[in-house]
This record gives sequence, structure tokens and C-alpha cells, in this order.
Amino acid sequence: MDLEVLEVSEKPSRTPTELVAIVEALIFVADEPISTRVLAEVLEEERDSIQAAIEQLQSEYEGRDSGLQIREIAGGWQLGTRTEYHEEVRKFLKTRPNAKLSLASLETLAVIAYKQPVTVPEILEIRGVQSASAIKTLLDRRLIVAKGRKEAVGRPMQYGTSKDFLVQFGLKDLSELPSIEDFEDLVN
Amino acid sequence: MDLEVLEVSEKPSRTPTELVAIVEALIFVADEPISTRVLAEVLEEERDSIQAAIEQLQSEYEGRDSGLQIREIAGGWQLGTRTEYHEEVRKFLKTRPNAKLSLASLETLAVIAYKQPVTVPEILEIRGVQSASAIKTLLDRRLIVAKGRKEAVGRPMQYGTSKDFLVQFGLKDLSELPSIEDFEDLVN
Amino acid sequence: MPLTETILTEKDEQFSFDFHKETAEIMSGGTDELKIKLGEFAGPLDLLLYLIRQEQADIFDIPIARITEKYLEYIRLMKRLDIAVAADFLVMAATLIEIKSKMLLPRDPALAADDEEMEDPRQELVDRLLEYEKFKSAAGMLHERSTIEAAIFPRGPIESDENNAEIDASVFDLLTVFQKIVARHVDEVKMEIQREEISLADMIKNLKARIFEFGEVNLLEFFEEMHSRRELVTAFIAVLEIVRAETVKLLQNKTFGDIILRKV
Repeated sequence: MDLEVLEVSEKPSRTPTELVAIVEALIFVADEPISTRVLAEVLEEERDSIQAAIEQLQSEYEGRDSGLQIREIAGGWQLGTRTEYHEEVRKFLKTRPNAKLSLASLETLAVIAYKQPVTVPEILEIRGVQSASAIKTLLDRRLIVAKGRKEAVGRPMQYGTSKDFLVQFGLKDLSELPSIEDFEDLVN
Repeated sequence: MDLEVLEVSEKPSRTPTELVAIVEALIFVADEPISTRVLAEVLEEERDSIQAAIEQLQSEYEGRDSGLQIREIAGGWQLGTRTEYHEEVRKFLKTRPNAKLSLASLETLAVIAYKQPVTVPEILEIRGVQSASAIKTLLDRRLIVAKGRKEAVGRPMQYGTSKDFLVQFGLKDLSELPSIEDFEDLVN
Repeated sequence: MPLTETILTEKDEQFSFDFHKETAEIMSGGTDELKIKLGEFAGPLDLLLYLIRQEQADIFDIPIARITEKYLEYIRLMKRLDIAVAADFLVMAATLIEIKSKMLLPRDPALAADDEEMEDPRQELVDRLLEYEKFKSAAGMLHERSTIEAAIFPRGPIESDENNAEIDASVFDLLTVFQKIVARHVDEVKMEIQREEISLADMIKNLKARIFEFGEVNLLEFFEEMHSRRELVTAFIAVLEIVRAETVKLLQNKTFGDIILRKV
């Protein structure tokens, strides 16, 4: 028996339906448009079969009025949302950034959490940078609150963390804030 | 003509097919599992309608033998490839499976998952062995998080599982974990 | 001072476990295979369960003398194979020997008749083993789940993923990094000599040039290069400025890991 023949016959045998599904999965995970050539190489299939699978896939997405579409971009195939729904997509994406804090806000929050009650000039001194917009963000998101004025020149407002801060970070009270010592045992 | 009435009637009127398509588009663009609640809020629809749309979507993906699936994970919905095609996907992405967790780390994770919030001495008690390096590994991989302090001598830090834990272990929520008492049958 | 654990048995036989000098008897057998097996035990309870099963013993009626002997043999073997024996394994050895000697004590007939429920010296150990075994099974379940999950892939990155340069790190990560850096420079600050300080504008310019040239900059390494606390603070502000204003991302691969500044 000829070994080479055996190797050739080892080519994966997939049903057309399976090939369509695999092509869909690869287009989905790819981080840029994926070309017919690359798909054919990875899957060891003829380009014609790949082309047929993509066409099949496109008509499936069309046929069921999917919210997604397969487009040819820069010589490759890519999955994206349909233009009709851009308004909703944009609306959703706009709600999302609020979920995370920017680095500046996080920094400011850390200073306020560990140094409270603390004034704006004091935060400036520690961070070395104006924190006005970060403080506004934190106030808007109710993570910090004003804690009266400091008895000093100009009587500046002092800030501290709020009840919402405790809730969001899963803390019962401020003494539960982790300190370096808590993690030292683990790091060694 | 009453302006107020006009405003009320401005609530988006979508056909069920459109809603299914829009839900599909949002699940696709979200970079984390997206909950029914968030979908309902963004689209100003009833949760029931959203739920029905998701079910419709799931059966569509099933019905056409898609290479993708819609799963409920960590309290939200997410698109992912089907397990059957993992070899092809891995070959294309040229990735290796993630470094597996050691037996010690898995045991520690099991104790934390079932006993949370739990302290380091409590983990030692059950496992009979120091678990510091396992805890460090689990923190590094973001599978566990600090969960406040225990009101006991030394106020030790407590640990619990994270959202990433749910995602990496394919759990809707913690209640999906089989009861620890169920493992007793296996023991005897 | 050598760390030594000495355990006396009823026969005055002495097991001495010296972490540095222990030379126990050689056990025969395929050592390579055993080495792998030994390395797999997740702790003393795990080893104990293995021995009980190997001896086909009943967990509710552990033949304590035989199991203790086997356990100590394994510990000797581990030392012989240069596997570090953790203190927890030695604590268990002591527990086993203690139970064994209690079992050998003649029961007080008067007490035994009075109190039917006289505690079996093995009881506490059995309870711990049963409790531990549940979590061991749960660990197996988690392992299976993660194997299945590893076969499911999320979508590749799309444009909208990157429309905000945010850092995926907790308050603690940030604090740890900054404290680490400041602490490292405390000594240097003491000897700080008046020198020409680099301005913030220049610092930003330098950092930008570096990111542009290399694609990414390791923050810890960058901070390491600073000569004074003041320069360090300037560098830190420069990083914050660049992250805010430029198409630069802060990446951290693991908790407490190095933070990388990368061009988007």
C-alpha cells in the first residue's frame, strides 16, 4: 500500500452543511477580514467549495432577515451588523462606556478612597494633575460625595467615598478596603 | 393636537422579526455577555418580548446548523462558536488551549466557589494544605476576587469567585453549580 | 538551624524529617513513575485517600497502623526523590501517629460500658476526609466544565470594542503599582542631588517617541529609568496624559503583572 495515497485520502471529508458552519465560525473569530484563499488553506478545501459555502452563508443571513451580514471588505469576508440597525447599535454602545471608569477617574477615586476626607488641591498634589473632570464624573456616578469644608485658607470642599462606592466595590465599610499587607503573603 | 400623546406614541414600533434582528446585532457587538434587562432598557421593550426574541434566535441558529450558538452565561447572552469546530478554529487562530489549572488550583477554586466568602485559613482547613500559591494563580487569572473582611481575629480577607469564573466555566450564575452534597454520593 | 520534625512512635522508632539533610531509606520500585504520581498529590488528605483506596480499605474503618506506615513510607520516598515535603504533610504524619497510639491504648472497661458513644480516635480524620473528597470531586467537575468551555470561542475584536481607552484594572492594581514604584525610589530620594529636571512636555515627547518607535513600552521599566521622585512623578503624569489624549492603550496581562503602554 502506498503511504502517499493514504495521506492524500486523509483530507478532511465534510458535508457541505458542515463546511458552511465552519466557515461561519472562522469568519466570526477572525480579527480582520478573512480571504477565500486563507479559508481554503486552513481548511484544506478547494477555493470553489469555500466560495460556494460563503454564498450559501450570505443567502442564509439574507433569507432569515438577520441583524448581521457577511460583507466582502478589503479582499476578505467579515461579519458585521446590518446598517438598518446602526441607530440601536450606537445607542447601546453609548450606554456602555459608563460601565467602566477611565484611568483618570480610577486614579482620583483611589486617592479619595484612601485619603478621605480630601480636598481638590490635596488630590492635585498627590496626583500631580488637575482632577476636576474626574471628580465631576465620580460625583455624577455617585461614587463620591462632598464631606463639608476644610478649616483652611479658602475653606475648600472635602470629598469622600459614598455608600454607592461601597456597594459597587462590594465593601461593608471602608475598613474593608484592601491594604498591601493583605496580599503580601500571597505574593511571596 | 396633543404633544404629549405624540411623545408617548413615539415608543419604537418594531415587528417581531425586526426585534429578533436587532437583538442579534446587539448580542454581537457587546463585548461581554449582555443581559435581558440591558437589552430591554436600551430597546425600550418589555423583557418578555426580548426573551421571546432570544428564544427565536436560538432556535434559528439551531435549525440551520450554524457554526455559532447563543448561550446564556454570567447573567447575559453571548455568541460563541460551537464546540464541534474547535479544532478548525484553533488551527486558524494558531492558539493552544489555555494552560490548564493544576489540581491544587482547581481544588482551591472548588472550595472558594462553594464556601464563598471564604478566608485563607478556612481553605487550609478543608484542603489540609497551604493554598497561597494556588490563590495567587486564581487571582492572576481573575477567577477569584477579594470579598471584604471577615469579622474574626485579624480580620482576614475573604475570597469569592468573579464574573470571569462564570464565563470561563460556562455558568449562568452560581446557582447552576451542582450542590456540594451531590458529590457525597460519588464519595461513598 | 535545621527545620526538623521528630515524631516518636510507640516502639520508640524515630522518624526524623530534616528539610535539608534527610536521608531516608531507599525504596525499591520504578522511581520515575512514582515521582510523577507523588507530584500529583494536591495535599496530605489527597495522599491519604489514595493510600486508603490502594489498600482497598474502608474509609469508615481505616486500618490506621497500616495506612500510617504507608504514609510515612511515601514521605520518605518523596525526600529521596528530592520532592520538597511541605510542613502540611508532616503535620498529617504526626496526626496519624497520634491516632495510631490512641487506638493502641487499652480502653477503660468502666468508661466503655457507661458511654456507648466513646469517640473513635479516627472520627475527626474520617470527617475531614469525607469533606475533602467532596471538594476533590467538585474540582473534577470544574475541570470538565473548563475543558468544554475552552472549545467555545468568542468573536474576534471589532471596531466598536476600542472606542474608549480604558484600563481593565481594579483600584488595587493601580495602587499596588504606584506604591511599588514609589517605594523603590525612596532610598534614591534621600540622596537626591540637584540636577536639571526634565519638563513634563519633554517627558511626554520622549515617551511618545518611544511608543512610536517600539510599538509598546513597559511602564515599570520606564519608571525604573527615572532618577528622582520628581522625575518619577513627571513620568507618571506623562503616562496619564498620553493615555488620555493619544491612541495608546494600557494593558496588563495579569493582576500585579507589568503594565504595558501600547500603540493602538
